[in-house]
Amino acid sequence: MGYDMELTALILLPFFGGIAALFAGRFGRDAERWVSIAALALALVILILAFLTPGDGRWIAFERFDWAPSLGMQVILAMDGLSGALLVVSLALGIVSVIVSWKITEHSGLLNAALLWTVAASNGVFLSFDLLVFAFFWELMLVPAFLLISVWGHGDREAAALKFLVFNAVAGLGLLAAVFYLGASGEVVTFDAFEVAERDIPHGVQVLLLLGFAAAFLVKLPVPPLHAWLPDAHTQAPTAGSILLAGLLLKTGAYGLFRFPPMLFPEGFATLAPWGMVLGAFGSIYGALLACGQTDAKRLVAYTSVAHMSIVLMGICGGVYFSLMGAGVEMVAHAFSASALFLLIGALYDRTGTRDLRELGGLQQSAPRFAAAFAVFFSAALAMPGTANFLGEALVITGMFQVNWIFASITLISLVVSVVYATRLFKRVVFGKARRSGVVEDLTAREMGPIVLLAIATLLFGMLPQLLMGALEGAVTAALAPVAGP
Amino acid sequence: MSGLLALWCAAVALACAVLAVTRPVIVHALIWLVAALLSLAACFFALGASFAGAVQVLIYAGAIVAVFVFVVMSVDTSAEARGRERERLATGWRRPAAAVILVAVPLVAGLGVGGPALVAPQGTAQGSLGALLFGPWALAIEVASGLLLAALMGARHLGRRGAGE
Amino acid sequence: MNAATLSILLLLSAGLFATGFFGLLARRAILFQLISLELMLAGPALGFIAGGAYHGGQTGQAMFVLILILAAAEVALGLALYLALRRVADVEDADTITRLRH
Amino acid sequence: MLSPYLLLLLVPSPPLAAFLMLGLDPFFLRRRAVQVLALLGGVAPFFVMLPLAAVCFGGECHGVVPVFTLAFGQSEVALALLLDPMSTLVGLTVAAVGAMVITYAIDYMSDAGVADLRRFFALMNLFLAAMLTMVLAGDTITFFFGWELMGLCSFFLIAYNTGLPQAVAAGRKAFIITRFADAFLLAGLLLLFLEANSVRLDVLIPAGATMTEDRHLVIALLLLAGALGKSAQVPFHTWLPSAMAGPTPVSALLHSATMVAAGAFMLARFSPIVMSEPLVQAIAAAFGVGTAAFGALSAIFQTDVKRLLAYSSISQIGFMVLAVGLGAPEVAIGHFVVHAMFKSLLFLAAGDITHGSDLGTSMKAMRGAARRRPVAYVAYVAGAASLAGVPFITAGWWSKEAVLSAAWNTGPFGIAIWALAFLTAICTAVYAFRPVLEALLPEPEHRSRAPHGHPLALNLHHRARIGSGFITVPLVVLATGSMLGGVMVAPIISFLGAEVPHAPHLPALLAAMAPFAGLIGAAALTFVPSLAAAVEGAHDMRRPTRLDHKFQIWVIEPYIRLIRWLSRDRRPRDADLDFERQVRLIRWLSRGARMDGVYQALVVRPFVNLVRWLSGHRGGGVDPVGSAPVALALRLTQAVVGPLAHDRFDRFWMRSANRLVRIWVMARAIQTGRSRDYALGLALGTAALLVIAWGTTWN
Repeated sequence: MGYDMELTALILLPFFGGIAALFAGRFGRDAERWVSIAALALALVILILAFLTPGDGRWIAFERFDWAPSLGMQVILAMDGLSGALLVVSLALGIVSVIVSWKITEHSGLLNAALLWTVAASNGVFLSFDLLVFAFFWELMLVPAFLLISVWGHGDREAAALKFLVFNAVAGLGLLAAVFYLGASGEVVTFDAFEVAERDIPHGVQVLLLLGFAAAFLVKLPVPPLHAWLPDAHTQAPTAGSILLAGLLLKTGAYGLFRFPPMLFPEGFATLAPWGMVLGAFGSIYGALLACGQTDAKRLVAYTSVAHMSIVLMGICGGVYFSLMGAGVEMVAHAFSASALFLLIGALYDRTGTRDLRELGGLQQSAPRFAAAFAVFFSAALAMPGTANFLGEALVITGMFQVNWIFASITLISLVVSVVYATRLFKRVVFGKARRSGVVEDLTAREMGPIVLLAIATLLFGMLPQLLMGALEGAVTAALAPVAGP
Repeated sequence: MSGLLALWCAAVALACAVLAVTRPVIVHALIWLVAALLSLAACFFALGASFAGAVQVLIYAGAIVAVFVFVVMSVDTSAEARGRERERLATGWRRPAAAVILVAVPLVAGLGVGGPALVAPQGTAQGSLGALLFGPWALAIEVASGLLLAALMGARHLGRRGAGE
Repeated sequence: MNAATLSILLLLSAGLFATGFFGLLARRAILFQLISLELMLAGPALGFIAGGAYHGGQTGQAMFVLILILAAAEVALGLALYLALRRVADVEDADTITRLRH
Repeated sequence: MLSPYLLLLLVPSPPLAAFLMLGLDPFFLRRRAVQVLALLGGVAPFFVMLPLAAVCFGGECHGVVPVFTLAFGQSEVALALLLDPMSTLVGLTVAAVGAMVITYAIDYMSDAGVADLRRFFALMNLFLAAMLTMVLAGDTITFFFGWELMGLCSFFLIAYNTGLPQAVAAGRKAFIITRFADAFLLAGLLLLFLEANSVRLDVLIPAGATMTEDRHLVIALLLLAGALGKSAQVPFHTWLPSAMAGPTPVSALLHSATMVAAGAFMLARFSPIVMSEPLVQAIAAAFGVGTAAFGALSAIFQTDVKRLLAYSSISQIGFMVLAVGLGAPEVAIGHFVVHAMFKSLLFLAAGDITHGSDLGTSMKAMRGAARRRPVAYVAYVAGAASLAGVPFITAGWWSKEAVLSAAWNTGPFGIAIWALAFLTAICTAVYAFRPVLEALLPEPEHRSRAPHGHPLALNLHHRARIGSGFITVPLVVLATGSMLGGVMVAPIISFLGAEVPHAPHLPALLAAMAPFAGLIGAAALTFVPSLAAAVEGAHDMRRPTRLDHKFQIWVIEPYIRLIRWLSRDRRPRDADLDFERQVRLIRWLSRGARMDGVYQALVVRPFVNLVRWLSGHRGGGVDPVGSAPVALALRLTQAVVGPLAHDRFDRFWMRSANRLVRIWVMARAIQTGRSRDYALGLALGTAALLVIAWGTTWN
């Protein structure tokens, strides 16, 4: 494949779009928003074109150019189905988040810039195969997200933003240390993941390095007991921030875990994978239980994210075809369904000024469209067959049955508990009588747009899973090969 | 003979000076200052420095003191002002006196005890003062004139009505 | 003129200087301080003249001329300052002018 | 040429389309349009099923319509719809019952607001589509899809009266319990998939049946557990009576013919797997007959018609599970078909009779039915007769007789089961006829506002307005089916490829007598005032009046003797204690063996406590695991950074700086701003210089 710039464009377009949005506000009303949407839509078009051009088997697109060759630094961007799917998610959610924050006028240029930079950085994470560049994007992601929470958040936003930053930055150090070791330990200094993967690293070192990588990934995922930043960040973040957090940032953790440990440290991964499954199993139950106990709707959804991402962790660590495929599907599905729930709760908060489940209610009577939207994503949250979430979880359970039936049973239990919290959320928000909120205005056309988009995505991938699973096939077999191989 | 006269005149000047700095009334102090300066002029004449003596009389006792007199005319000379001056002097003389002694003792002692052996006198003055001043000392004179000019301008500036207001 | 006379003259000139110095330190009225300054200048003048007479050169008188110029400049400026102070702040006590401190 | 089986795709499509039109709110619809759409969606599947059934009865009854194929990994997952005798029969039944119920609901729900109407019919249609999909599914994924979708719809439909907390709670309860059972089913299906490497039923079931490993037992047990939960069998039965908080058509569709019966259908569908494991078979039979007996006993003492019918459903589906357990899934399907007809008929008729009553769906609301709603009453009598199994003229007798005969023919254990089932049949007749007889009683005098009105009465609609055809036609059709459907039972069973079991004459005769014995019992419970009061009183947790003497001797006395014998009680008899025991028994039975309380104590309370503990109530910390690393980090900071916080270097520098400041302050005192003081300083400096000069140069 020739030297193309499409992958670079996928990172740079949102980035420069963000800079443009920063200043676009003075050229007209809503100009910064239209600029943002245009940049993301253009990137989406480029991405789709990249999908349509034939790749070279494993990779849909591949780019490599030198940056500082003497230091072994180069830019390697590669996209396969997994990254491609996540890029679609990130660009789509970027557009959604811009639309969702349409009415925020405070520093709106910077807001749109922060949204776009988050998208740009996570795109970088999804594409980079030079470990140093990967780590660079990994840390870069924190900055706009921190801004999003601390500037436009609610309540105790500074504390939440700081918690988010401290957790992720400290964990990122593990990644950075491991990357530096990997880069410097060979005969030639290189951070090329493909070259590093060829090396024979002693087993003990592999385990240590994997722990460094895992620290960053597990905190971002997040899996209990490292999840404490997530509920606060989600609760205090603005709606757009929550959407990007749930849809993108968590996925970068899962993506990293999916991609790098099996590729770089196959033996070490095999050693640690059972512990990962234990963590995941614990987290899936723990997150679900805590979700049952929340009174803040956003916190509830945040804890369901913990539970679902724990299932993803379990799937990745399961290391068999079904569980890996399930983890991949669940990642994408959760990005859509959780963002949609955050969007809905955010819209409700805009109308009523509260997210307290004890004060909400009666949506069914006052806002039937709102209730219907809630019903769709409520079904997704509890993994109703027909939604992509079910597909993901069922595949993980299938894989778990191949690995160890105890983990499968625990996942099934978390499925049952998911009904408890989902119906609780639904009961408190949609059913009953309006306690404090009064009559709630129904969803507007601008809010319906993203919701319909997300609903279609959730149901489409649930009903026609071949679309998604075909794309993930390559990444899954690649993650499978080192573990299963000789 | 001339030496004794010079000594006498110098001693009188010192006495007048002491009186000048201790009078509570400014006019008295000024008179004693004039007396001291005139005694010094006499001393200079006795020492054979007639130019210096003449200049001393003209400029010091004449011009400078005249200026003083102009200024003194505006000074408050009431009884209470006099009393205040006397009281100030009565209460605050010890520390200055101690300081002066501190300065004077090494000065005098340095002059008197173990001083350099004095070169033998070489008779009366030789050569002309004018040749000296406008020859080798021309630069010093120029500097001094610059100083005078500066002082003149400063005085003019300060004396301008409304300068400081 | 012998060395003893010179020594005594020098002592007297030192006395003049010290007297002026004493006056400068002890008096608070600015005019008295100016008078004291005149005396302080007169002391060295005597010393120079005496030295010049003893050594028999013109340099003593030359130095006296310089001192004289200095004294004239000083008096001109001092009195101008005194008048300015009187006019602006009605000050005649040197101790009340302490703005240097700040 | 297109295969006729492609029509299968059209079976669930109309209700699905109706759901999309009604539910997704793409455009504004008037009330009449909503009703027309709902009716079209609800009735169309039946007319699509008819030609398919014709093809099937014609003999070509094995069609698979692949929908699409998923390739992942080494496995291929082919989604398909399947037409075989079982799916044809059940599909036809479901489509027919669904059509009837939706027709009935058009009138029944006509008072609801347009938005609520849309929601109601959208969900009803979705439910119907889900059930049809499940029935016609040719693979486990489609099967489970329909299965779960039904659970979801049941949640929304039971909680249809969203303002009513108990309706919402009932919906949640139903959803959570069925989801719990579904987890078993899902596990079973996934394991089956891993075993057979296929999801197609026609591949998977034979493959599953030939497995001879331990896994087989596990899978069979998992499937059984899933079926028990969905079918509200003991011990999962508690959600069904509560679910009666939903509107009557919902109960008629979900909780008589379709959703709860889906468990029995699933067992029949997977019977090759379940039946090849004798242990599972025995367990199924035991649970089936136990549930049947328990449900019948509980139903007897109900004072609410809908709850009575709910327990009746539990009991009847117990018969179906029993049939599967006895190795006769075809008989179970036969009973399924018949039960679907008469149970929905009973619900619909009872709903029509009690509609608009201040007493809600209480038994008392049945009074005067013969006069007020003669058609509905006659229909109810027909349904009740079928439920009780009046011989020859009702369909219920034929199918129940088949079940009983199958039990009798199984062997010595079978006879025990038969005996239990026979007693159950008597109880069934008792509760079946109770509302019928209650209706003969005169109406209560003042029907205006009962102070303790049924809570459901809050949301009552008044008399139907649309035209009674929408109510009458379903009632008449279903009543006809319930009576004459009996002639179909034998053909159905043989169509499914089995022999109709025949018992010897004696048990058959006994079974035929059961309805009449039950009728006497029902009459006693209805017309003997003291007994009626006892049932009423026990239910209301009040102390009952003294029971009738005969009833005392024949029913209560043996029970008390049994209790005394079991508890080794040798003390003299105490009349008050005996009463207490009687009341307790009735109360226990009328509340479904208090399983709710057991769940509350064993599952709900600990779960809630755990959750509350984890969320920071009850002495726990908020999110203990999540806050542990934070607390650890803080502790670490205190231990390591704390001492360093008082930095010694820093302290040194600060002290020096302070000292400097102090020196500066002192030095500043010298600076008075007075020229005299500076002169003094000059003097001192000069003095010092002179002293130095004296000490150096001049020496």
